[in-house]
Amino acid sequence: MEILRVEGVNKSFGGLKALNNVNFKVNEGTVHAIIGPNGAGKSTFLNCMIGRLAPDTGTVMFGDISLTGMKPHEINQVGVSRVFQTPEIFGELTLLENIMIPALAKRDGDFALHAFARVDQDAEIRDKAMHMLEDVGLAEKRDIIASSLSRGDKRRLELAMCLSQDPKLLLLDEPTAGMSRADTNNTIDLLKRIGDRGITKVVIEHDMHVVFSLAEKVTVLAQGTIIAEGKPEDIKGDPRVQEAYLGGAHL
Amino acid sequence: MDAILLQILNGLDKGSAYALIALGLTLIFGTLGVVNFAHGALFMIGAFCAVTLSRLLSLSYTTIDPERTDFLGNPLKVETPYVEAWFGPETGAAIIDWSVPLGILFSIPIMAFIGLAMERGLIKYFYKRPHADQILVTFGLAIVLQEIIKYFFGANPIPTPAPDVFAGSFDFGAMIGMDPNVIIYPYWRIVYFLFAAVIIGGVFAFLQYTTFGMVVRAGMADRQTVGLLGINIDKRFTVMFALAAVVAGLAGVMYAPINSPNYHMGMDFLVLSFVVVVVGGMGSLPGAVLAGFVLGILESFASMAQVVSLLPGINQIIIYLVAIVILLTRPRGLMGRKGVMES
Amino acid sequence: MSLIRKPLNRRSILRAGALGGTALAMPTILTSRAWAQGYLNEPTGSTVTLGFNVPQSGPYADEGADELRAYELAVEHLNGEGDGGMMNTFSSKALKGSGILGKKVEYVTGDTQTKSDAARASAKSMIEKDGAVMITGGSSSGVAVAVQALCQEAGVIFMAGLTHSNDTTGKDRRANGFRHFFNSYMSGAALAPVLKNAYGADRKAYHLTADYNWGYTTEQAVKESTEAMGWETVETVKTPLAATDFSAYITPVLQSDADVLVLNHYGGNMVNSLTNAVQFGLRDKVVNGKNFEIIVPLYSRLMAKGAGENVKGIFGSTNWHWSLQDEGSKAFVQSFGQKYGFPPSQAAHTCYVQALLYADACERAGTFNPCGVVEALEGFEFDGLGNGKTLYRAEDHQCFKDVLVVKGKENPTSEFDLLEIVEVTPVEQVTYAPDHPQFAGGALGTCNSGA
Amino acid sequence: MLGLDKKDTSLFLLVLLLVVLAPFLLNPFPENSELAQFNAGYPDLMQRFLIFGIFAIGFNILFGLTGYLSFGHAAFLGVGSYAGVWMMKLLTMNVLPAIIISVIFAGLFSLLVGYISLRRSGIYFSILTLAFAQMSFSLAYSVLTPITNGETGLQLALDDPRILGVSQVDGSIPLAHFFGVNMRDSFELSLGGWLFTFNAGYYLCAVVMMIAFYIAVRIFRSPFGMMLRAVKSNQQRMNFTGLNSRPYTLAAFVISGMYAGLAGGLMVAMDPLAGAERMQWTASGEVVLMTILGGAGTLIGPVLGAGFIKYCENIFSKINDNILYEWFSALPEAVSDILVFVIHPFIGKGWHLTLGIMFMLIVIFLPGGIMEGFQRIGKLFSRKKKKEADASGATPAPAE
Repeated sequence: MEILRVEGVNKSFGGLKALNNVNFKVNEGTVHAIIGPNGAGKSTFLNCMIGRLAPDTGTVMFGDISLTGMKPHEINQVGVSRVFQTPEIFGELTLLENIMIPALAKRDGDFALHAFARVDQDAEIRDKAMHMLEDVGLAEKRDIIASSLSRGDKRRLELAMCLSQDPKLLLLDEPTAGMSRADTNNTIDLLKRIGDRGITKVVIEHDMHVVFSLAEKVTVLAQGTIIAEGKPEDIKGDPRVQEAYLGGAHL
Repeated sequence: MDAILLQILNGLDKGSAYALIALGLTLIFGTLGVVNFAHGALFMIGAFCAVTLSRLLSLSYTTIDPERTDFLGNPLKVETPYVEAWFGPETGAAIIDWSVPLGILFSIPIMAFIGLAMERGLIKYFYKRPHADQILVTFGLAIVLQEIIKYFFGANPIPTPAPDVFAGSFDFGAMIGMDPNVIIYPYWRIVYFLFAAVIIGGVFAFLQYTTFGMVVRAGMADRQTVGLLGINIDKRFTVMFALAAVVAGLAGVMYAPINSPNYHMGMDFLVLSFVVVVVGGMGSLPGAVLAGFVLGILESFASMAQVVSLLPGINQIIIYLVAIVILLTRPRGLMGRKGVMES
Repeated sequence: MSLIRKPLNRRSILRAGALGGTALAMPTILTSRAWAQGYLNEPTGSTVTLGFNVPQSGPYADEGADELRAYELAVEHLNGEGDGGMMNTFSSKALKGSGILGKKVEYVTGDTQTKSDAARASAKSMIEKDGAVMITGGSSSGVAVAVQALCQEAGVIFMAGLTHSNDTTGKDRRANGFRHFFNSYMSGAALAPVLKNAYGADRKAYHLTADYNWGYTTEQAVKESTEAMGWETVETVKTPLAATDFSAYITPVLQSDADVLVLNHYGGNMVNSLTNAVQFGLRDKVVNGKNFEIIVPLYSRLMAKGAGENVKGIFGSTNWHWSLQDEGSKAFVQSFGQKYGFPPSQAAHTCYVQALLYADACERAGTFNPCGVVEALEGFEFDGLGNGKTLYRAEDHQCFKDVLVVKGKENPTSEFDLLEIVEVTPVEQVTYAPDHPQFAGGALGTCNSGA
Repeated sequence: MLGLDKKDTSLFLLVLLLVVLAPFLLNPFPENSELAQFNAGYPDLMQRFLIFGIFAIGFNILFGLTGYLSFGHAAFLGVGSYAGVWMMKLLTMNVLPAIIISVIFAGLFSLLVGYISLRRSGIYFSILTLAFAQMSFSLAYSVLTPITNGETGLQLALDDPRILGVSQVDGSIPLAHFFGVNMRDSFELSLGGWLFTFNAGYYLCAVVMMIAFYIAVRIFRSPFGMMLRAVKSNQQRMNFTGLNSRPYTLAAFVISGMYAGLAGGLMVAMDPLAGAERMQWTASGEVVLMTILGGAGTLIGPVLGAGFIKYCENIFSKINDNILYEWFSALPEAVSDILVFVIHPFIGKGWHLTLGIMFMLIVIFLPGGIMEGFQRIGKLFSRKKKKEADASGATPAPAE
């Protein structure tokens, strides 16, 4: 079953064509990777999907909901969460609060004037956040300020924030960029574990190690166009892909 | 029609004062990233440079004229300025008469020194602090500066006339080929406008054509990269702060004959010039100048009796109203860049 | 220890405690004594406290400083120090230089900031904290009206300082408030005949008016009195208080066919608008075959100084000027000049006189009780305080006296010698009925002693 | 207690204690001592401390939590004041309806201003709010004089209708009261040389301020408060987390506007006059200063900042040279002359200078405001204690 269907998306910046008639489908419960050389339009593509950029033409359908024209928070409310390339967290807040906020957003909607409730007495949200922190191994740091975390921890925190919303679709923009090998492996494990919860994932990634250990399907983007799509092992051998990657040093 | 032309002239004049102050504010903001609430005070100090110089030139020795009496019935003390004694009465009087233009030379070293002292002594510690802190500390400094001026010069405005040759007005209309006696404009205001144009042009040329200016502009765009090139950008920024102080000071010196300086004239201009800077777009020098003139002209139009009778009170609020409309339609002011001062 | 419920009163209670000679550690026992007090802040010790509430910051700070000098001088004289100043020429001889009612005069000072709120806060602290029994001072009508209302409410006397708006003794008059200074109506009434003599009866006037209460009443007063003698009002334009550059308002004057410009401005507004008007060559202009003229209804020497050369030959009115040659004025100028080295301003004069008048009223009433003071001041006629024979009218607590029409001096001999007196308009010409339309809508109410 | 956790409860009780005992605490000097000049325990100033405290608490909900720096909050205080005085002119001298209507009007006005201004952020937001406030001030001072009484300020008159009350009592305007308790009524307690005043109006302010403070604490600890802090921290993440930041900021803006209105209403309840100057940009700037000086984002800091500024304004401005000479009367004349000469620029008319210098010192040395000062002192003590404990309790670790 398709959960995400992108049809005929075009996007230009001035004279530069960033996306050229992109068609793209993601099946529910799968891990779908998008790869491509630098400047291929991966991030633009992602931004068009989550409402950060408006595509010039084309539609983005999430199930039977059209995401085009929706505001970021509305897109999130229908079940799409996103992990950014540089972690976007609430730096001045504690780890626990960082997780509670998305959990509350999931439960109470995009705005709720709960000015008289007590955050620390909301057992349901608190427990959920605690579990989440335990899941990503940050439980002990729950009361420290998020900006003081290491880069790897910040990524894990951001991932935990997204997961606490039990999204139907999770978009990850280079979730292991700049990580050490050990951290990368941890993250892969983590992502595999959440696979068990049946969350569909779209991963943009440079690191082929990550791609091939996670993805069930890979789409290759070059110069704004999809040049190949298929199972990881098929993609590995595709000459067009190797050409796009300058002789395929990565592969 | 004549009325409209006159109001455009008025607006250009008022606009040049706004533009000069806003230019300095933007220089400081653009280069140093500091919101300087003491900038109005620098303008005010400039005006008081003119006052001080005219006082210095008028320093007098006292003789007693037994023939005449003062208000208490005591013999009258007659004061004669030293310059008149030294250079003869006529030359001496002429020197005193020219104290405002001379004040330009007098103010440059003073303002440059104040600017340097401010940047090295205070502002430099606030580069990394939040804008709110910068506003607060420079606001405190503005209060301190204006109270010091008030302590020495009192609260009342002090008349500081332009040289006699520039006193009064002339028939501007006849000069540009219109009917005589229609557009009469004071000499000094034309001088002020031309002066402002020269200063603004000078600052732009300086930034555009000198190596120093190029480095500073590059620094405005990307401070870190320029720093990596091994150029000591901080030093240059200090100079820019001094330059901004001098620009504000000169604007003040030349403004003294238009409105008699008083200690709170800086605060009177401060809020308006901030509005000007923001309407122009934070960090944009051409924006600041453009907004200065646009708001000056609109303010003048809104003061016309016909307009006021149509919309009572419009002259009181026009600048703010325009600011609101511009900011709502153009999110970053007339020429602002994205991401400046938005968080 | 006991608690007593009563209106606010501070120093008096303390004094009661001190008189009792109670040991520091022992709580004072207050008995029904305090109930016997007739009025708020009754001085029970050997001193009486007056509150001098003047602008010390903001645009009128210099005027406030001059007012304060005058008050200090008045306190000296009341306490029998110095040369006695106007006390020697004052027609009432009740004051003996032994304080007021035998009590030494002390004072507290405060800053009005020329803001109604701040002025009231400052006055309140004088009443509540310092036990002031009278508040005086101020340099703008807004503040005067606001503080006057406060004093009425609290139950102390208010002796207004410099306030020129009709409202102070018009629609906002109060039983506890008194004004010695003249007002907009009087300016108009005094100026009109002089202007007619000087400029003729066929003139077209253009008004620029500061856009607030005082500006409105002054515009109305000058307009009505000049129209009554035949002038035509071409246009009246309101200018914002915050305006510093008046060019946008001056240039339309050039375009109109007006031949007189009336600047209903005060303070910095006046300095700037007059300077701008002269810069734009208005005074060199000839319209309808007549020389263009400028008029400043309310002149102040301190402010005229700010306008420098530009005031020369310009008509206006003023409450008092140091060059007056009557005995009272001479005595005041002498003692003020001796002490401070320069002549007093009209603000200083009116404040000094108000302090003396208050002290005198207390002496004559035999009490500091505001209601007694009100009674003593109402309908009080006096002389020798610089303005000739003067009446404190009972109906509105406004002083009626001669008004000076002045002109900027062409050849000043000193920095103080800026204005020359053109005419002393006799009091009859500036007197009006208490219910004159320009003053209608107010009521004194009854005096409040705060008891 | 009251749904607060332990720490907040003790803070709340501490504030309550301070407020109740303020008449004692603010009058530490005997009445006729030289230092009595520094006593602040008279009703008007104590009321002002609380009223501006409320104003600053409200402002802090917006600025401290969301980081949106409004430069026009004085306008809401002004609008509240005008509404309050009109209520007292038209309806009754009971202050309750006046206060309620003040809050409502200020809330509506802030809804309008906030709805428009919050379309922008950062300095553009600040300038929008400033523009609205300056327009309100200019118009109230001039063309709106029929409604606001312009320069003088809106005040009561003998011929006001007062439908539920009386226009006048024996030729006087009736006093403001709270169900019969006059706001001006005071108890006085004289203890030896000390005099303490307990004013009815002050205690009404105290009750209102404690309620306002309580609500603020609840907001700080609520999910709503957490969301506001999230706005300040990272609005982008907030939006991608499914939260609509606009209604959050608008709600915070309106709440803080209502606090300002409440302060305005209390102001006229204590002293029935509403001056246009209280809407000027300097007044808006004042509350910004109060909040930052005290410590933005802290619960009690803004109240301390408000107290600090109002104390400077009301106490330093009243010291004159005469008083200085009295203080130094015991010293030789030459010494006292020099001392007076040195101190003179900072007192009386120079109080602005003192305030300006204090601002600078606090901002330079205590970026977190007065609260940071307290924390540092607190840390100093705890460190000392720890050191002592270390010195006395710890046995030297044996070297290996």
